[in-house]
Amino acid sequence: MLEIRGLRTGYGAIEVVHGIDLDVNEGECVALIGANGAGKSSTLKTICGLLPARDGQIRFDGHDITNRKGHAIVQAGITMCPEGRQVFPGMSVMQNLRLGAYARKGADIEEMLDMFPILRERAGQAAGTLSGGEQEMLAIARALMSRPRLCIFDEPSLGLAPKIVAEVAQTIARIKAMGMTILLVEQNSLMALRLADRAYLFEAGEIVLEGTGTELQTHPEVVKAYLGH
Amino acid sequence: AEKTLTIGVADALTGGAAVYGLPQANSVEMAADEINAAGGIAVGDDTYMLDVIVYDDKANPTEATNAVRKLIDRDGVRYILGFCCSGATGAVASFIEYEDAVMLVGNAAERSITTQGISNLVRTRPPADYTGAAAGAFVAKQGHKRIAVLGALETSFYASYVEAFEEEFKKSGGEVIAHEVFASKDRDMSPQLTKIREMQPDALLVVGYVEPAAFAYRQATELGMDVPRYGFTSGSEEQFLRVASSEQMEGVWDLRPTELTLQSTTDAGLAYHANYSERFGDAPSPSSPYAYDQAWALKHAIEAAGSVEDTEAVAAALRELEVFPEAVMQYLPVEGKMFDQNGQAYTANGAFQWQEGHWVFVEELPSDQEAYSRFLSTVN
Amino acid sequence: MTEILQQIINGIAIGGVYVLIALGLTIVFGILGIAHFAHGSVSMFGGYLTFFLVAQQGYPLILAILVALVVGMVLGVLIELLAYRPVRNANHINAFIVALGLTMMVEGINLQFFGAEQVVIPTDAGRVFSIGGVTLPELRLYVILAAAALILAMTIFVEKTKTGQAIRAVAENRDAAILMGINVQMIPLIVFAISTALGVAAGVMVGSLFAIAPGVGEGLVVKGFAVLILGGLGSIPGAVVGGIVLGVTEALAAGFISSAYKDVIAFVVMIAVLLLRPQGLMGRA
Amino acid sequence: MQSDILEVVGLCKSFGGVQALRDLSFSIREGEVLGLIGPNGSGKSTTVNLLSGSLPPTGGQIRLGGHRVEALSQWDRVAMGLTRTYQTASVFPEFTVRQHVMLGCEAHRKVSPLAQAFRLKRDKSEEDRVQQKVAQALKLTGLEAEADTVVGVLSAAQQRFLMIATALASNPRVILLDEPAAGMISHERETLSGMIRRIRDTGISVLVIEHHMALIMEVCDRIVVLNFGASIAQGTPAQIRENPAVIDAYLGEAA
Amino acid sequence: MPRKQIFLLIALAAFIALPQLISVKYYLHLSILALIWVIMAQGQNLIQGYTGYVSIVQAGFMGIGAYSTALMGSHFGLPVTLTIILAPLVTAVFALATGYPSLRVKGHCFAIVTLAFNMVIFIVLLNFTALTNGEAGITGIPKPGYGRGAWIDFHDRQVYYYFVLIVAVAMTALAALIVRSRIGQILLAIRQNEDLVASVGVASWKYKLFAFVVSAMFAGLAGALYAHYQSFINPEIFSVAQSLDAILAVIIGGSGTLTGPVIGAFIVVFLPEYLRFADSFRLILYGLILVLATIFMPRGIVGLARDIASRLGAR
Ligand SMILES: Nc1ncnc2c1ncn2[C@@H]1O[C@H](COP(=O)(O)OP(=O)(O)OP(=O)(O)O)[C@@H](O)[C@H]1O
Ligand SMILES: Nc1ncnc2c1ncn2[C@@H]1O[C@H](COP(=O)(O)OP(=O)(O)OP(=O)(O)O)[C@@H](O)[C@H]1O
Ligand SMILES: [Mg+2]
Ligand SMILES: [Mg+2]
Repeated sequence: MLEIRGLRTGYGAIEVVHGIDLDVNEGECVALIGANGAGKSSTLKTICGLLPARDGQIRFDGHDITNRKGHAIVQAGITMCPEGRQVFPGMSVMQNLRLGAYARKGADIEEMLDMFPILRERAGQAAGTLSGGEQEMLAIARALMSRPRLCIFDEPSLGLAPKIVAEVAQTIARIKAMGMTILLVEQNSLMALRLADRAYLFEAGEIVLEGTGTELQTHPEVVKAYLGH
Repeated sequence: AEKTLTIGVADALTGGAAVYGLPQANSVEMAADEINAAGGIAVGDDTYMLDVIVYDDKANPTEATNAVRKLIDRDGVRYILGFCCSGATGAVASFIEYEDAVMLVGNAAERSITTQGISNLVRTRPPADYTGAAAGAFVAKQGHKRIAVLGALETSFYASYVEAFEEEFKKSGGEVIAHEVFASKDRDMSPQLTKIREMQPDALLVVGYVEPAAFAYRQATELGMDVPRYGFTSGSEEQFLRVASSEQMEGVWDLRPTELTLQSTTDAGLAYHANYSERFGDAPSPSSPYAYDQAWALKHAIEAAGSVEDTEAVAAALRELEVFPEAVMQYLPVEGKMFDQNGQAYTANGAFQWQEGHWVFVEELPSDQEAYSRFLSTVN
Repeated sequence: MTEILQQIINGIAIGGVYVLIALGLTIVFGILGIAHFAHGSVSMFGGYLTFFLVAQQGYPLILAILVALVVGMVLGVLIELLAYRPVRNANHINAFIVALGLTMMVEGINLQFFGAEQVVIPTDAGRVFSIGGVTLPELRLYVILAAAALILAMTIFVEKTKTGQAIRAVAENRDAAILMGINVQMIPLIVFAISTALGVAAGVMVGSLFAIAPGVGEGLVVKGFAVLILGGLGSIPGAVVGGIVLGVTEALAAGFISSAYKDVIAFVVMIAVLLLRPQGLMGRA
Repeated sequence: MQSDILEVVGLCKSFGGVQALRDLSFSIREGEVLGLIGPNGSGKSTTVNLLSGSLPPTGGQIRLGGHRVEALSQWDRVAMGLTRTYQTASVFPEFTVRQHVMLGCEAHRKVSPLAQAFRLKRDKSEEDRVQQKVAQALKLTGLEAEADTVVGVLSAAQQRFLMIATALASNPRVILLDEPAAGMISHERETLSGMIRRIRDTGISVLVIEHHMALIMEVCDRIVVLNFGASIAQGTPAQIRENPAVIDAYLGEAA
Repeated sequence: MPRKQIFLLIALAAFIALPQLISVKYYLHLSILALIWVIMAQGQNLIQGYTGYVSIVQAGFMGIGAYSTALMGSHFGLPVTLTIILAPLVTAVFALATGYPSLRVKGHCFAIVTLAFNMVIFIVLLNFTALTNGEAGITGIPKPGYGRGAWIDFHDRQVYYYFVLIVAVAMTALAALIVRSRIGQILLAIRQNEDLVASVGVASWKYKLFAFVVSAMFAGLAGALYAHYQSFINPEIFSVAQSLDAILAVIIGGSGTLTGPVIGAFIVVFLPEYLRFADSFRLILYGLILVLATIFMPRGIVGLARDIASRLGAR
């Protein structure tokens, strides 16, 4: 469904992703793992049109979406749940959810509230005053509001309490079970690899390893650098 | 032989003061063309045709200094006209004494410009207190005792008008009960007027540029004040009618130099009005002839001095000049001369009243230019 | 008592104008973080244009205002596209310099087209209402009502419409807004169109109630920024409260303390508010 | 047994209606690593903000080495030996690493910058001391090789180490680390935990906030658990791990 | 850095030779104004370029310096050289009083609060006529020295040029001293991340206030030199528009550099003069040049020059 070939991207004079190839098939959950600053978020940003690609191609459903405008990519069916949650802090939970459906007609907020009951309780509250875990739920719900065909998560467990991390992992597993295609970036490599069908290992802007989730969980290099402790 | 004499104009062409500066610059250009058409300036065997360079000073002292420096140092100009605004004029006046040049000041009315004894400077517009004293006597004669002043009192020539007014007014037992201020950019005077309304004065005196003053008259009626209104604004009918209706203006007095109004003027004035309107598509501002008269005064002085190079002689000739027929303003000579020894000219002062849509010249204000001229020599 | 009441009424009319100017500034600031200094001059352009259409082309007032609104909106959009967009990623000071340059240009254009004379938009609202010694000219009443209607419309637009919500979203988090599928290239254009429309409305009010002349726009924009600070940067209710407070403070200062120093007093009030509440009257901490 | 270097007694903080901290008391002993954990929004960062002086408390006392400090400014507290890092990497991006760390020495310099600027006073021994301090801080944080690199191009983890190095340069007695490992991968976390222990070994007390339990359990001598702005448990890592209230509020069943 | 020193020496030599090279005195006049603006711009650069706080009150401080030197001379009969030295100190007192409230806010708020202070200063200069003589201004401000015809006659523009040149060089050197010291480092730190400054144990407000007051003193000194050069001052000269010019000088030249303000000052003085040919279009043209310059040279002339130099160096 998503094909990336030879993608390069960067900021200013610095290139941070040096030509990567990556595929996500329909209905699959693919994880990207790797060190801090390896270029995972930058790759995701480039897919979503937040960062221009310098070279290479991104194809979605066979159509070239490289360097299309961000809103056009959303309309094509890709949504991202960004790093650090990025809710609209001054707006209420409801307003945040409605904005999730901005790119399409109608909105099935009820469905989302059923899926995340905690959000129903907080419906009128300003999103900025939610706890970190609640904000993460809101960000996920908001992303799902656009009925994406590919949903991208960038470090959904970052900075969350262990208990909440477990909840988020369950939520993603649920979404996956619903048949959604998922691209997941996680520092919490163990969680990512458990959820993923396939995974890629990033190092310094390049993909150095590729395999199924279970394969990588036992790969000695991965165990040493990312699963240790 | 036919030669060219370049003269310079430094005046406000942009910014808030352009209302005064632009018409002055226009009228100098018009006068230059008229002088050229009438055969130029005759000096010995030569006739000089005038060429005018105009620079914008934005009424800003630094800009004015730069403009005049450029005129003198770079363009080689010796005669500089224009000058509508006191600040810019003061800046130039502070160094012009040491230059090989003659400066002719127009509408800038700050008194100190002609009290410093600058020999190469003359001014066509009389200082405001010269008119203010006459106005004070006139208002007192109307029988008012308590008068409230509203005006641009931070501008010293308006302040000096009020000061002279107050002095005369007190002589007959009157009292000024309020000195309220508006800034030149203010257009909402209702707070000040509301305050004045509570004091219940016998009359109101509005002193300031036309633009805000017109609003003061209008807002006074809107606040239901129906006391007699006097003023010192020198605005034309058009200028007032843009702001206030004729009914709102009815009965307002303007006590000022007899500047250009169609009722008060001479044939020269009527011709000026017609020519200017035709050339620039707009009626001339009442004060613009101060600059027009500068150009003609310069022509006569140069011819009298018999030299364009000798600026000292031209400056001296200006002070010896008699009032000439082309003058648009009605100058009152001092000892037979247009400019007194301070380089100051005087016009008659008049009481004008708004009657059914027009400024009507009612009477001349008693003005003693000879006495004022003596007084001016003692200042500073 | 009537005096105080009268002064408050005097202040509300001018306060309404301040509110409109400040609203235009505040949405631009909220979305783009730009101190749009040229806003005052653009407003005056709208006022001048209305005057020109009414007084010289004989348009009926309402039609003239509509035309001026449309032209103003186009101008606003052009300003965003040609001047502010190229400096979006640079330092904010650079955008401020661009705003200064624009101010000079628009002031210069106004002068070229409309001259240096002050201009008053003619209206036939000449009546004066008087209740118990407090007077209210018809025109001021209209201005207050029109300002109130525009404020209401603006609030409804931002709170209730999809586009309004998109604008808020971009203001709060631009990148997240892109991920919602909002066309963030369009939003600044819409914002500038709205901002300029509000500005033109303010320009028409100033032009009919008071006058348009060179330099008036700059004075207004400074007051507009003072309102923003007073009310809280980027806050719409803040702009409304701040504008009325500033207008009434000026009137009371001129009426009861000193007319010469009324602006000084207004600024001192602004600075005092800032010392006590650095986020402004309605701003979030 | 060591004495308490930092004592917190009845600390309260509210933001408008939100009661972020209620009557929190705990203390840090000399030369220990104290962990501060708790659910999101339980008030951990707020505690650090109050301790460091970034925010004023609504009530309670903070004692550093026996002196009340809650009314002192942040810089005065740094000068007294209480310093911190931030939850999100917060650095001066245009400086070189060395310049950055040197700025941390301002807190204990004797020659005023004004005197230095106008060459009124020079103190060679101070210059040497500063150089030494910077070298030591760089060594402790493993940034020696990067000394002349511009901060902005450092990796996220290195920027976090730099924050610690700069804090160390100020001669701290207590150093407060707010989620120092956020976003780090395991080998970076190992580097960090080694670093924290070495810092402790130089006699500096450390307060660590973390959500990464393995790290916390490994480096901490004691742990304080917050929930809804109050302490619900204090004890050794082993005690905390088994505490049912902590499991319920924070760790969850998985842990 | 010998290359840098060679460049400096050449620049200095050019400034010293300048009056001999200009035949039209008008340009000498503009050069004097430009040198006065160099002092203004160096001050502005300290607070704006290095500390990151855009102050819009510098012209107001210039006015305080100008009026204080003129009034101390006329009221207390103090010698001109003394009042020129005292003027920045008087300005510093005002800067302390305004800096304290202004520096409590950041970013745009700071800019607008300082702008309000400029307007306050302007209104007071205009309305406090008993002291300032209002709009009409103060005339006949004397020059330093021993009057016309003395062996060094400050009425001679060349003499005044060298006088101002010496002061401008000294003030630029002073600015260099400050920004290269630890104070400069802290100012730069404040610009980059102010919240962090307190956590490294530095009382940032002291340094902000220091930068603000010093920049005001630069402006006050510039005002004093201006007053004695022009012999005339009125409030108009010290209005917000001139404060904006100071900001422009810094941005166009290159903010946060020492050469930038020098170049910027000359541009701000000379460019409008060169645009006089455009007549009433001058304002539009000046505005257009500003907009284009900011868009295409966001880091000022010095930034552009450095880019070009580094690109050439890379080849
Ligand atoms: N806005 C930016 N401007 C400049 N450089 C950036 C920017 N954002 C990221 N970088 C740099 O790009 C590189 C890759 O960053 P990226 O965020 O893609 O990494 P990541 O793999 O997602 O790491 P993390 O685990 O920290 O999220 C890093 O070196 C980072 O410093
Ligand atoms: N400036 C503020 N204004 C209002 N409320 C605040 C502010 N700062 C913190 N809070 C609130 O105080 C509470 C405690 O926040 P704090 O940041 O200390 O949590 P935390 O324990 O550090 O959480 P996390 O683990 O997610 O970082 C939260 O409810 C938060 O919303
Ligand atoms: Mg990332
Ligand atoms: Mg926290």
